[in-house]
Amino acid sequence: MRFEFSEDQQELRQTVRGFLERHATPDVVRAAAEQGSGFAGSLWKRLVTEMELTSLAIDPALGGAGASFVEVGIALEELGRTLLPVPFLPTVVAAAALSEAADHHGAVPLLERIVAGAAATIALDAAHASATSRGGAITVSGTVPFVADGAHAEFALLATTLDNQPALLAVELAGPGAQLDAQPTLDQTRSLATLTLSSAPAACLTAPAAGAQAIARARDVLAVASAMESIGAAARCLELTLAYLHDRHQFGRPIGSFQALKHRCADLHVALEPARSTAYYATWTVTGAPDELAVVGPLAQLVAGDALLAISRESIQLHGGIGFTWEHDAHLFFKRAKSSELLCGGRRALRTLIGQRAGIV
Amino acid sequence: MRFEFSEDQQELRQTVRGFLERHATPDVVRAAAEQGSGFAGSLWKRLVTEMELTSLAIDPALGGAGASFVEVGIALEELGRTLLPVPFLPTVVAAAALSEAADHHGAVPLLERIVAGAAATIALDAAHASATSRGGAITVSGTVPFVADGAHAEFALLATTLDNQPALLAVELAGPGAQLDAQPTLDQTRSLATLTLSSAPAACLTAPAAGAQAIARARDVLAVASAMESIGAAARCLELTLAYLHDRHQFGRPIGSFQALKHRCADLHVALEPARSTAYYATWTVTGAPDELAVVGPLAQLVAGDALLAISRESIQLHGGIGFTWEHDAHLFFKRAKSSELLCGGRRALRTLIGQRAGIV
Amino acid sequence: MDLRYGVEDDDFRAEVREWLEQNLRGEFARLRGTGGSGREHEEIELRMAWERALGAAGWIGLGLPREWGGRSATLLQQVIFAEEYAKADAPGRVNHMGEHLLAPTLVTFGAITLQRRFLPGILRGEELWCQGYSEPGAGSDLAAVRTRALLEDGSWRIDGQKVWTSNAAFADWCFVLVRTEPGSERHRGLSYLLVPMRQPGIEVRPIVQITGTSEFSEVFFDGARTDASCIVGEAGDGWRVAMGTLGFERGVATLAQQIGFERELAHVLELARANGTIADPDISARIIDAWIELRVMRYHALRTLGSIEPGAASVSKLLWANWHRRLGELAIDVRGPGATTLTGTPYELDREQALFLFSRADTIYAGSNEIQRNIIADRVLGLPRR
Amino acid sequence: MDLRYGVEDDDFRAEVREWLEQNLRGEFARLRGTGGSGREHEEIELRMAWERALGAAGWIGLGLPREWGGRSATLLQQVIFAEEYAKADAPGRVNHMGEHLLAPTLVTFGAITLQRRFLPGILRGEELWCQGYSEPGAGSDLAAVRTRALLEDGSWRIDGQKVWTSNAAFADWCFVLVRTEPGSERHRGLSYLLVPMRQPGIEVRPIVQITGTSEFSEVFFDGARTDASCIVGEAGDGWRVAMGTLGFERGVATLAQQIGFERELAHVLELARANGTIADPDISARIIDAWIELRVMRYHALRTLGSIEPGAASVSKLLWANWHRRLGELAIDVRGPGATTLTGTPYELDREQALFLFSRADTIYAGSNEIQRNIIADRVLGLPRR
Repeated sequence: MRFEFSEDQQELRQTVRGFLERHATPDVVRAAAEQGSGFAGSLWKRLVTEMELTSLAIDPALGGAGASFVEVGIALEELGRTLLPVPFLPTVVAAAALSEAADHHGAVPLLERIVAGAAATIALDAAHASATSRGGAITVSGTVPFVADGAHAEFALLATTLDNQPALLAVELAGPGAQLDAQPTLDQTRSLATLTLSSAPAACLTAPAAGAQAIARARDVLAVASAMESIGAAARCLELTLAYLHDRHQFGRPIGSFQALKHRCADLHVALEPARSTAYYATWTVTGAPDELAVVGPLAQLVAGDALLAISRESIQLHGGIGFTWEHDAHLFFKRAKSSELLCGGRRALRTLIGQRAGIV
Repeated sequence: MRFEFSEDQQELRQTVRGFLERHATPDVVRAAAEQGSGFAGSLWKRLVTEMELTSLAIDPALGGAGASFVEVGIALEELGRTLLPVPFLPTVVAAAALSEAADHHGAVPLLERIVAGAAATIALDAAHASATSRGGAITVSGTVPFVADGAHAEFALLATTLDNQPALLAVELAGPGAQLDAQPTLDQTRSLATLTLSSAPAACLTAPAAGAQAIARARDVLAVASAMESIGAAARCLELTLAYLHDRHQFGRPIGSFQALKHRCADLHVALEPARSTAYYATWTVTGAPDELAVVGPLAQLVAGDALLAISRESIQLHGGIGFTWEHDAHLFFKRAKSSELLCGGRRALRTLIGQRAGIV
Repeated sequence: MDLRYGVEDDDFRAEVREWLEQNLRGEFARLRGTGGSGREHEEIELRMAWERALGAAGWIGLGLPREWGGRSATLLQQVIFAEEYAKADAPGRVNHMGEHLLAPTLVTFGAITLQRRFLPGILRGEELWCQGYSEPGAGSDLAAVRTRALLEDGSWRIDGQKVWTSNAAFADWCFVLVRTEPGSERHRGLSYLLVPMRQPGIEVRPIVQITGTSEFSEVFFDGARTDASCIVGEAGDGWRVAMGTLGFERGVATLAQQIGFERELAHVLELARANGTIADPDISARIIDAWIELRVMRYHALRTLGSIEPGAASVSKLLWANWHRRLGELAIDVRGPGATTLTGTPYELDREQALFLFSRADTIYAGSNEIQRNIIADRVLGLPRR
Repeated sequence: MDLRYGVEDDDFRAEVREWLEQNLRGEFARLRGTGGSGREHEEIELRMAWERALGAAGWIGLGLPREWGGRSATLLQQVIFAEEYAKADAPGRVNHMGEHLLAPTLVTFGAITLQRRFLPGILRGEELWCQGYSEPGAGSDLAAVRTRALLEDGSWRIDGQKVWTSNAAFADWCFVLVRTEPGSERHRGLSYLLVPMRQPGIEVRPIVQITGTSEFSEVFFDGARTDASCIVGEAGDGWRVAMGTLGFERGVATLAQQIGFERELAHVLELARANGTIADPDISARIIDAWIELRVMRYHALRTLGSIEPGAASVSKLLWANWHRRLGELAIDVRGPGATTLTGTPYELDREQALFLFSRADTIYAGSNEIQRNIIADRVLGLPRR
């Protein structure tokens, strides 16, 4: 048993962090968020082609690096620190789902497209659309809200019903019958779109009896990915806050020397570090202990989300007036925190799910 | 509109406080709690006969002082500060219920007994006993738990059903068919007993159609009384804690000068003072605005209970090791707080009740 | 203790209600619900006209003595006016600073010439004021003020910067705390000046907030001028005057504010019923708690109305700021995932989104939570400073 | 990153489990569930015999090098032993202080003669130890220690008072932090002495706690004596030695403690199901949260196992202390009104009542929450001291 990241994993982190510190600067993030409808396009291209981050965990036979989800988690965490608006999270979750369906018709070419640089998205609430097959041809219809980075993705993995059976489908977003409407977002670093499907052609990625499980598993992987992203954002937000507490002087001393603020920061650290441990543990289970994922995935998402919310909330307060300005980044973290919570259905729903899976309720 | 207490009311408070500071000292309270099965008997006698506190709000025609419930509330608050184990609260709530039933057969002699010095108790959960009438004679049977100060009272007012109709009955505790078993208590300053009734003779204090309302109103008055008692205890507990923070030195300074502790004390003050305002308002509604009582009574009980719990909890923590000893009084307040919460059915039940009465749920 | 309103209070209430009903009509009808915290940018011109209408009818400076043009109204009557005003959903006042902060300051500390010069403009609703206290380096620590003023040729010359100034964009005048003794430190050497806003030496730059709107501004003084007589109290006495300003409110606005809070909470409840989230035990518990706490705030405001005890204002501020911030979180949670997208660009917020974001400022401005706790610990609880 | 146990770990676990199963039998069977936090008074004599049985089988001082009589066990093996021990519900250890605090201190700082003299007694479970650090005036501020010791005629003479000493009533020896340089202040001039408990100069007075039981004692030193050689490290070096003691634990006990926590939580859940309170959304939410947080504590303990980073122990302490205190509140709320009366006199508490009351101490002893937050703020977050 060893919890530490391997040397390779630590090196990966340093490489990604170094690249992002050079290129994903606050100005770049801000410009993409405010002007680019939530998409840092040119930087995304470099992350995908130069850094090859989206193919980290894809089979080497398909051109990927064949790493585990732990490596993907590291990249998610580092990107989370920057709040850079790129479709990394949905793309790697889609890649994970596709990899597990890789023996299935249609998954391999999609993975190859991700390796070649395509972004993908994933929408896992089966209630919004339904599909039917006729003579081997599948079409899907419905209106799917809150599709993450939909406007920048080539295709979507869609949880839905196919002839009344749960199934995971792939739909081309530029194809016939698919229409994407980008939405302005509360959290401008997160791009969302509404996807309207009118008899859009689709490919099924799951066997008839295995759809429900594949959807559930994709959701749990998404939860882990979200946890890692949140941990990165929370850590960065706390660092920025601590730096401000060092710099800002009132009453002739740095405000970080006031004990009431110190104790609150200590509590934030105590929220963050165990959430980090949980998120790391969860990333390991994706590949290392799939049986544990159903509990640990939502659990990691819950506690990482709580940590990010607590830290970003206090960050605004601890910054005082400046933390309430558009110009300062504190609000970006706070908005990311709240929108992450709202989009996962809220803390209560997550808790109930965990309680059910743990056999408590 | 004036919120301040009248001069007479302020004088009453000073008189009661002065008496209790002289006589209800921590040693006296401790001795009664630990040895006297929760009853400071000789001091109770003086409170009743010398101070005439239980007859404050009883009709002058019956020998009482004819004051409003505000005066009773003041006495409750002052007794709450001391945690003195005496049956004051159930007696004055019984007196209030009897006064409202005063035109009814049987209430007047009971009020006269209270004026003469009798203690009474009151048990308002109608689920524990039931009564039947036969030829004008009423008998009641059942097992009633958690009867406050039952062991020291002469008679009990009992919410129950009489021939399947809600009714408020009076039962002689030393009479036939009534058996009291005093229980050892978590909060030793609060005496509790189990009352077992086997066809015990009883008098009905309510008209057939008015029983439910009289019971509900008695409960709301009980809630107000409990709120006032809690406010007194909370205020005293906070005072003791602040005094300790002044006296105790660590790291070469009084620990009360550490800002983290200061801010927590400020939050306790912010919990206490509005709860106090609410409790005062509620005592006024008993006589002054009976229509508001159904909401304000439970509301006052809830927030006063919350304040006492928060303050007594923090009191132990802020005292450090000494606050965890039997010898120090901090735990008496904490145990009082928790047992008050448990006996009223818990904060959630109170909140739901308020939500219903406010028309929210 | 008697918490009933007297007959004269009921009469006064009827008079206020009647006037508001008769006057919030015509073009003023569309002012209902405009302005106020987080929406100061709405309908500025028309709200200025409304302010003049209030002044003409004698509803400004109610509590001031009749000799100053006020009504010598009791504190309870002031509360009644403010409550009825809020119940009518009448617009946010554009001259809160002038009426409630500067006017009583002038009455208490100002020279009679200043009172004669400035009170009528405030009471007629014709001269609007803003406050120049905070600076980039003097927020919680107000005594660190560095904006300086020197008497030159019969007038004050002012240089420096103020920040978090509400309504700076349309105010006519600003009351400013400045350092008039070069080299002085902390509370000493400060003065309280009255400075005209429309002059070349003053530049106002709006601060964009996390809502995307601008409630506050930075105000830059670069050789700004005001007449030598425009000083309240003596030179060097500014700290005492400024602190006096903070003590005048005495709870009137708090009670009126709660009317608006009730309306906001009712809206959240309505929304929770409409979208079914009221069935979520967590949501319903939070709504009931919010309702309970709002009642508690009301009882507490009634008990402390008129209080000049140290810390009373701090308790009140902590209570409402934390309550309102929690209401923002509740509102957004009732909205659910739909709250992650906006109704329009650029950054157009709906009611719950605006409440959620704007209420983050409540615990910061007008004395942060931290400052209020310091005041309570030191001045009410008497905990040792060191 | 690989969180699977190795085959050798599984083998070791099987060995431990087997031994416990074979030995927690006969008269030792009734020790299951006895002792531990809040129940140190239970079955003292038999638990001493059990300690000797553990020693005879080589289960004490697992992590010590073989040359000292240990097993040179890895940290993970120590965790496995502690976990299996907890899973077997084996009794609270009477010599935690000797094994986990003093033994590693002797190995790191002690003279070889002291090691030879004291380690065997600990490893055989024959000599029991208690800790003499806190004093009435030196709690959170340990450097304010005033108990003094002077060398007289070849031995230390000790005068003063210690407090909050666990197991003082039956310990054979005490490791004591004392001031050996008269007039010295704070961290200077302290020494770390080993003092026999059974002597006329020592008086032990139990402290009755809010549970009515006695977990801790006051220890009075009035001319107590110990041999001049019974000092760990140099005279004057006591602070460094005592602080070293605090760093040895490195997370092993934390993981084992969680086994007991799981058992307590399972019991609360069982009770909530039995009495129907699980249907209360508030109770079920709190139970799920407790379950979640316990898992989080486990993952965090695994990640930080063996960590000597400053603050790691503080995070762990804050986590478990707050969790356990909340569990106590949850347990009593699940019990409901019935928890207001006791099962017997004098002050006989049931399981939930004892948990509820005893857990109030968790956030105070062994470094209060406040001290842990200070450590994190200063040493981990690097916030300025002034």
